Amino acid sequence: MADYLPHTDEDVAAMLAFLGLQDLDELFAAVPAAMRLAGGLDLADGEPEPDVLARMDAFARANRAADLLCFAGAGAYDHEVPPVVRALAGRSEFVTAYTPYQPEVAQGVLQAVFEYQTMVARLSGLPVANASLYDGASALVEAVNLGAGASGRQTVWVSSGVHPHWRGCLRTFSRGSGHQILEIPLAGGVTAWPGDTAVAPGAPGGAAGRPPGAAAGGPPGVVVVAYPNYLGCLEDLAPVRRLADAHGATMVVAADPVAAGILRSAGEWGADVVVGEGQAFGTPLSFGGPYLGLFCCTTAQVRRLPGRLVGETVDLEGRRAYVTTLRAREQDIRREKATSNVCTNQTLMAVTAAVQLGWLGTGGLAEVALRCARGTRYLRDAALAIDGVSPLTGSTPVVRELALRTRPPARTVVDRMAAEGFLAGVALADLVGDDGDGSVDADGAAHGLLVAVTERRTVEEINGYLVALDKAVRQ
Amino acid sequence: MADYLPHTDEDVAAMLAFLGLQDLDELFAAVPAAMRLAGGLDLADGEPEPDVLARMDAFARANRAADLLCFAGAGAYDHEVPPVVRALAGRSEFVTAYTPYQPEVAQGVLQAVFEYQTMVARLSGLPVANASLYDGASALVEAVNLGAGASGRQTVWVSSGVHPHWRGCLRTFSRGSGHQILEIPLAGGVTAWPGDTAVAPGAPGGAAGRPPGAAAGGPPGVVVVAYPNYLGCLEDLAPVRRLADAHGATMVVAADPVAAGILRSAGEWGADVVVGEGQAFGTPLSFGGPYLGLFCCTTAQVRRLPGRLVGETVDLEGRRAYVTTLRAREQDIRREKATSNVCTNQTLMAVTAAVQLGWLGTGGLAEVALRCARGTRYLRDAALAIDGVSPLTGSTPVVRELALRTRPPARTVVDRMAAEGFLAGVALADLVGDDGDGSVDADGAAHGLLVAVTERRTVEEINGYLVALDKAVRQ
Amino acid sequence: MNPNAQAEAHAPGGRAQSAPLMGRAGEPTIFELSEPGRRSWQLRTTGVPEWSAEELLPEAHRRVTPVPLAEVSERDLVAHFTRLSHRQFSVDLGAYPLGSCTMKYNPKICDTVASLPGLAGVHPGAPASTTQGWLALLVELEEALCEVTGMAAVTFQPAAGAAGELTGLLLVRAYHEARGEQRRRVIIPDSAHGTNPASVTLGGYEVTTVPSDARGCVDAAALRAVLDRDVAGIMLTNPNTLGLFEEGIEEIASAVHDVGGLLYYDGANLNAILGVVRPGDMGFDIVHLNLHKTFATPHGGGGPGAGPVGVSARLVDFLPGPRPVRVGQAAHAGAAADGTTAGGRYGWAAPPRSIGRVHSWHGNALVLARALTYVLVHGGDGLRRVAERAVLNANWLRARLSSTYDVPFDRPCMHEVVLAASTLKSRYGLRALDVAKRLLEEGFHAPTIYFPLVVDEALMVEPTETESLQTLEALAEAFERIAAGVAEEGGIDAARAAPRTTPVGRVDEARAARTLIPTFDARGTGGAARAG
Amino acid sequence: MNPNAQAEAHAPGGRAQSAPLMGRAGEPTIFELSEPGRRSWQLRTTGVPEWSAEELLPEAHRRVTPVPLAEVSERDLVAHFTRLSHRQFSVDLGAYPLGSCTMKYNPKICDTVASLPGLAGVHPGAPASTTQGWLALLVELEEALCEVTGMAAVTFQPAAGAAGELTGLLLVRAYHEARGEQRRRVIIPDSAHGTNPASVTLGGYEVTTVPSDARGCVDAAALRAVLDRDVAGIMLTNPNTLGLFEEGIEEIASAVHDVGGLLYYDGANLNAILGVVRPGDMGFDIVHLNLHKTFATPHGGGGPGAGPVGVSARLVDFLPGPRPVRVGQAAHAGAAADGTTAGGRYGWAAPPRSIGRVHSWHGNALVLARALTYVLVHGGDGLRRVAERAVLNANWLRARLSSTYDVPFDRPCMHEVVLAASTLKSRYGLRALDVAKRLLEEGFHAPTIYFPLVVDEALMVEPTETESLQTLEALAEAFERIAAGVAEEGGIDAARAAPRTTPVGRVDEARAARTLIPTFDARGTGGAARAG
Ligand SMILES: Cc1ncc(COP(=O)(O)O)c(C=O)c1O
Ligand SMILES: Cc1ncc(COP(=O)(O)O)c(C=O)c1O
Repeated sequence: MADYLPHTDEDVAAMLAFLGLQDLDELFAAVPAAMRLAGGLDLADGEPEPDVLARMDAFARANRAADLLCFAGAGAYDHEVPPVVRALAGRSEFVTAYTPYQPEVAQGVLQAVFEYQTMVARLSGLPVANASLYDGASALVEAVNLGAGASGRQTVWVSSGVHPHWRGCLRTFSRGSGHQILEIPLAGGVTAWPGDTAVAPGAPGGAAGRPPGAAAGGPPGVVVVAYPNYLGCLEDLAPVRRLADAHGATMVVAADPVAAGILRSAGEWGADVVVGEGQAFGTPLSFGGPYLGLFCCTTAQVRRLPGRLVGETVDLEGRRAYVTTLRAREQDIRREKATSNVCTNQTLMAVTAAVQLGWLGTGGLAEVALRCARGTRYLRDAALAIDGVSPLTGSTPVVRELALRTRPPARTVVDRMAAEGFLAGVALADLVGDDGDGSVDADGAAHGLLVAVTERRTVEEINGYLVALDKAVRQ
Repeated sequence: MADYLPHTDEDVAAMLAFLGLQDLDELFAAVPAAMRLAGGLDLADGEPEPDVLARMDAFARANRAADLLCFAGAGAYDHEVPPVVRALAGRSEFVTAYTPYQPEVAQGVLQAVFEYQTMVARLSGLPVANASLYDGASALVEAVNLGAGASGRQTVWVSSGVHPHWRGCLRTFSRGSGHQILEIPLAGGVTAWPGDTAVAPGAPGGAAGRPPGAAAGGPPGVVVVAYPNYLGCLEDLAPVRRLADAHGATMVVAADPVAAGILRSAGEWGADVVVGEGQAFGTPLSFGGPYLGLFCCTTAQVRRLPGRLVGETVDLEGRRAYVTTLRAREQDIRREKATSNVCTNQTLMAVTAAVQLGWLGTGGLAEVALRCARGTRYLRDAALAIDGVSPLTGSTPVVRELALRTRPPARTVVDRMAAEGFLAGVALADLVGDDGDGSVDADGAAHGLLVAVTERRTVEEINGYLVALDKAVRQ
Repeated sequence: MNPNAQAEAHAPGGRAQSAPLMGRAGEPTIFELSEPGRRSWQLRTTGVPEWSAEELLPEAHRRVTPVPLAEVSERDLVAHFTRLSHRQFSVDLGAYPLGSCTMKYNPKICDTVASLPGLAGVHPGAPASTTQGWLALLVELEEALCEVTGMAAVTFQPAAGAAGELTGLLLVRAYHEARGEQRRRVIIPDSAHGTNPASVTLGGYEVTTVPSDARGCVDAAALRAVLDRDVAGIMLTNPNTLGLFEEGIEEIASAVHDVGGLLYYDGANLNAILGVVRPGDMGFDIVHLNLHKTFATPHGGGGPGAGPVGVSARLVDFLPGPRPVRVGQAAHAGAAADGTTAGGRYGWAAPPRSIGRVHSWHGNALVLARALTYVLVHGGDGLRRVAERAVLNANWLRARLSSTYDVPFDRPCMHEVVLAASTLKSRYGLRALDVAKRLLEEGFHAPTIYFPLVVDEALMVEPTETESLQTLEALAEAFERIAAGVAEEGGIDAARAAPRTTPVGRVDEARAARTLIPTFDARGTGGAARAG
Repeated sequence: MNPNAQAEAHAPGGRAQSAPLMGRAGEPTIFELSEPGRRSWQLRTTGVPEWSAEELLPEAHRRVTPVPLAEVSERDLVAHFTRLSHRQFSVDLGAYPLGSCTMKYNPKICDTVASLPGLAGVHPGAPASTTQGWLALLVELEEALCEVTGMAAVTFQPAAGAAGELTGLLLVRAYHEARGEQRRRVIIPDSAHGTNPASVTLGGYEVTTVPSDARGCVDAAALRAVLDRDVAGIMLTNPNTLGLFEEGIEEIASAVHDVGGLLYYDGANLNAILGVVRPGDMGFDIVHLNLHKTFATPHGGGGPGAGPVGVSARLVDFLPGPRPVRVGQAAHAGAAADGTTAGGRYGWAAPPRSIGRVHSWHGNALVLARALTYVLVHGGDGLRRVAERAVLNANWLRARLSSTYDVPFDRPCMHEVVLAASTLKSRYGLRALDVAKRLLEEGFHAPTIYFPLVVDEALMVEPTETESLQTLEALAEAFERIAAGVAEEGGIDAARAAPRTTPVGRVDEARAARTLIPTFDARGTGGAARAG
């Protein structure tokens, strides 16, 4: 029997005596007897830590994926996380603290989050960032809620270039919020916005010819686009801003925060809200979580901002201090009037991102982005020379990720390359399903392979990948 | 170019200007030009951290020993080090502090060492422990220095049951100190002390019949014995105390601190000085270092104590505080009159030991010792049933380690068992050389295998070991 | 010159002069420590051709000036965040009796588990054949949580309790809709946590609040009065936020079920009843767990958590997907596999009538690995001990402090006790807030204050099972000292000036909201300004 | 009741009430936090038969009562040591300009390296065929250190600088003895570190001290006066402990060599000359390095360090053994292999005339792995930058502070500068000790004080290269504030009362020595008593 409980038998006896109780069961007198669990939980008895560690290690060893050289992306990237970032973000004061409800003893977390907010706001080109949401998808859901609230309209036009899982979440949550989600298809890797002449001159319904009908909810209150989109393509955001302006809609950009290191900022493109997945900043791949939802907006929208916000203030003696602010937006005060239900969020990942961005600094972030783009270009040029590999998105410029079409089904390619030691990428069918969606058709889903090259991949690794890819598509 | 230097080019320029210098070379004007390194160091240019980490990782992966199930001991043991101990002892405040010269800002290290001293003193049965020495061997060297100083005589009788490497260090340093080191041989695994009637009734020279001659320096000023000795055997310490009393010598016991959890304490046996290797308390095997020299003595000898000592005191307001004390023993004050030259020691390992002993507590230490003894007994009983394996030390009781005689040379057995995934133990020839020494003869050196079983070894692992051993001795 | 004033003086490269360890010096922001040209980053040598941005990107997309971040040396980075950590209270430093938050000890072994490369280094989009360890781990955890809650299946996607609530409400909706029913209302007690009504609203339902009765439980009559076939369900936590067990839970359950509604269990307080009674056995249909509370995964200063949702058999088909399953069970759990299951005993399966995804991937996986570790170390026997000791500790504090503070519902509590400062307030003007700030001075974290809303000047104290009797005694003495102190000459002024020994003194929260400074760039602009 | 007083009140289970973060509360010892029956430990389930101690051990050897240690829960263990860590200054918290100690930033990557299981998990007695990685690592480090020092070979056994010194002196002895010479004296300058004379004594030599001249260097005439054929060697550090380069090193070297003596280089100050000039090129025969200084391995609150010793060609055969070698070189380095070299490119070899072992095993191996990491990240170019910046920083401080403090030898310094408070002392009574304590209040660690002994009221300041110009400015301002403050009304009293913002105030060192309390058990006994 091993646990973390300090109570000796004597302690328990003394405490029961103090309470005038005979035994521990009496503590649960209020629980109707019939309901109580008779024989205890049907779980094995506790095991000592070293045995448990061995078991957990066995799970870990059973994950072959951890040993594969990672060329997968799709929103989760194998970026450098240096020992210094792990050491600092792992300090137990950050790890074992609660939400900073008592600012006098929580300046550490509060200041780190304040710095995080500043960094993320600078990245986005917008003036306000919150203290984190669960992940990119939840940030997008919140952005749509904000946008619909701001515009007063529930119709949401979402580019199919937005990550399929994020669109899935939007659909799921729209069941509660009542938003009308319209997914705008891609053509050649970029969104075919309906009615935007700059996109599809002369065609009222846009290039894809599938205009959202009037039945679908009328003019959009929110327009959502990804930059770059999930296939890695760089879309022109000017038409999106025009669309939003034309309809008085909120423009939401789901931006890749690493690519932002070399791309024009979403704020500059005119975004009202910028969301993103912050995993790339110091958080390991982690089988998908905990990750970090980035969320930025304009000052005008700050009172609709979901989640926590840290602001600077002073203490009674006038010393600089930080505190969570605009608490009225949160649920603990106005309850059903809250802008969102988020309470526990991903603060530790935000602190981690602050440390990682502190480590990268101005030059490092640009360098990481540039190196990703270089690796992607290098791999793309060579891959397209392979017989059996073609581009899935034409010649649209890509930045840190690209979609290839492989002659065999992409899932087969992934399996074959796993045997060679590579995580080849993500098969599009795993993201969009076998039938495809507005981003790719069924053939694209079956043969589309999404490949990401981060700054960690050496030319030897990429060359090895190309050899294995060549083999996998020929087989 | 990557390093940890904060200086921007502008900083350097401004600082040089402030100093009225033209360039950095001028800083070294005092260095005779002819002596200066012309082309710079003939070392490769710096590499970025991730590249270096990959190189260091390659070294690590080249150590097959790390993957072998460890049955080796010989003073370095594979004990449980739980995550909590690593987390606490690894806190950067402990790791990146210097020697606590300014007690007002070093109470953390000072109190931890004070607690360590208390724990180690309790273990040894003596009232004073210092704040660590380099390792077991250096602690022994210091103990002999103390003993010789206390007795005023330089002749040192050392049981050959003391770890061969430690005896080697004693010999090395005796060249400086001028001590006469006499190694007393073992018989049947225990020391054959000369002239002790309880050991060898009637025989003036003791059982081994090799009395240290008068030429060897006369009566001992220091007597050294190991408990258990390096072959795992439990020696009777009463005759050693009698010897020491008879000659007015200092009795030094090199005690295994884990076995101390179930053994009569060296203090109870009458030791004047107790030394030991503290690696077992929270420090990994580490290819032999950094380890931890334990050192305890009587109050009477405290002013001869080598190394650092922390004492309790108060601050100006009367609050409890800790400080390094009796500094006059150290070199920074009396210099050539210092009791030893130790300055930097192994404080972090002492802090680690305090955490580990805090984690073990009264019950845990006893349990670890008991489990080691059980595993040793279990392995011994089964191993001796194997054809080709016999005891090297007869039926002398052993506690946490035992010496077997294997039919093939022990080095061969170790090599064969490594191929099966076991670190079978330490071949005695690797400790004492091919010719043997006072502890084992040449045959014992060639065929002696020292095996340790810690509390981490399961019965399945031991059974696997026995199967492999059986195979290795038959082959 | 006071050290903090120096920190205020913005100089490039900052004033990196050391430690809050020493007194109450401020810490500059990393932006103030920054000097152009300094760097920490080091990246791999890759050998990839060094094309310029111009060669790689069309001009319209190219950033003209780099994102302005801080530029510091690694040494300053380390010192900055280490100093910040010294300005932060945490469980590892001392008792944290924050009610409703279950700030128990977070075992260090879980940090080790969460950093195993075989777990932390796995891409979430890797094929199932290469992630068998993760899938097996999740299936094992699901089975354990089913046993603990009495539910039939669990989804791991929700990233926190509130996400679990909303997921649960969407399950409620899907369930009713599948039966062709459109219900509009969800009932919650007035003592409920704020996330409950917020989730109800986001779930597209209207909130109907029921009051608490004199014993601190749901007022049964009031509940019956609002129950009808428009009610989709009720959300309860039991023990409730007053730390009291809802004794009438059986009747509540049958009343709600009678009108066709579902019962949702807010698992924030599950710590009180682990191994004693299960939500499923109380009649609940849906349960969320806060693994960061009951299962000791650390809160991380506000997150991450994990809010898995368990459901009874009739709701399994609606769960979010894909879900990790044993391959033999895939058919049972839903046919349309999302992702390959080839080459392994575990795979993914989408429930047939799934509400869809509620997370970018599979949930907060590393938090889940921590939770399984916790479950395995404790086992069935240990989890029950957890509840017993948690309840014992809370009752000891209740009994000890009931003569000093008000105990609005003075009967045996479960894992937490809600005290109140109402008498101290009316007598001396001492508010719950002042008690909280004084406790900080005493070296303890404060309890939760002003919650639940139904208690005036509430002090919600949850000691948790990992605090020792001695710590409880020390905490009780601190509470008593605070009450005694306010009765002394000048006592109330001292209390209002508290805390005076913390890294900063009492913080002006109103000013933060009035003049919003959400970023370093908004400083001196009189509030948030549009940044570059 | 003041929080510290509570800590003083010994109660079983202690008063675990939180954090020194809050004000200046004391921390009880772990023995006061202990309560019988509590535990943290958890050990593997082994299945080994559970024989009792009685069955395993003869009675005479059996312990009757268990060793009394503390008994605490893991939660209290964590809180205790975390709180202790908050009572400890460290490089990671701020500037640590402790002269002679080279408290530079310790890169975090080295912690990662030192905890690689493939390095940390290797038994030192494992056969060489299974430790090829370690052997290769050591050989690579040896080659790098040979290049840095200009030596022919290096032994890694010495665990710290002082151990290196003694090893070096035994090499000196072995060298002379091999030539049939018995020399008795070793020369050291009066500015030398205390370990030098102590090592000389332990090495069996007599110390002959030579004075420093007016420029802070070895007085050449005085040196010549004591040189004769009885001199075994001289120990020097260059730059010396005054931070000054011994300009006459060439003459010193030839003078000592002329009488057949050897030159020993105390490497504590090597940081100043990395890549600029090498001890070997200055004429030294033996060099120890303090890897914990120059090569940034952390000091650990007093250790571990590593003190490898490099020697010139004529001393290689005397080095301690066995030594890691490339297998092809084994013959060259010494024939008698100790340990097997089978199955690998690296092995062990004992030098033919080895002085023997100076360590239980192979030295502080994990410290060595850290040092190699540091060398590889910096490379040849980076090591030179280290020296340049270290010297630049020290000179900047010297120039800046020379108008406020005495600079006994006011000429360009190397990596550290020795200031003095002599004028402030004679004018206001401000001692070096007071300056040190005031600096603690200012948030900096103090410099080394009262060393070297040849300077009155010495303040030995070594900023190191990892501190930024801004930190130097802040440090200089603090020094200046201290000097200005003492000139004010009441200034000297305030200085003598310093530090007032640290975890404890000025500590009574004299009392500690007078009434020795070296263990918790000696408390209240009026000093150390014989424990059970
Ligand atoms: C009673 C109760 N319900 C729900 C929640 C929300 O859980 P989470 O913060 O994990 O989203 C909390 C958290 O504080 C709570 O205490
Ligand atoms: C000049 C000098 N020599 C020698 C030493 C001794 O080195 P170590 O402490 O590593 O034994 C020191 C350490 O402070 C030193 O500064």
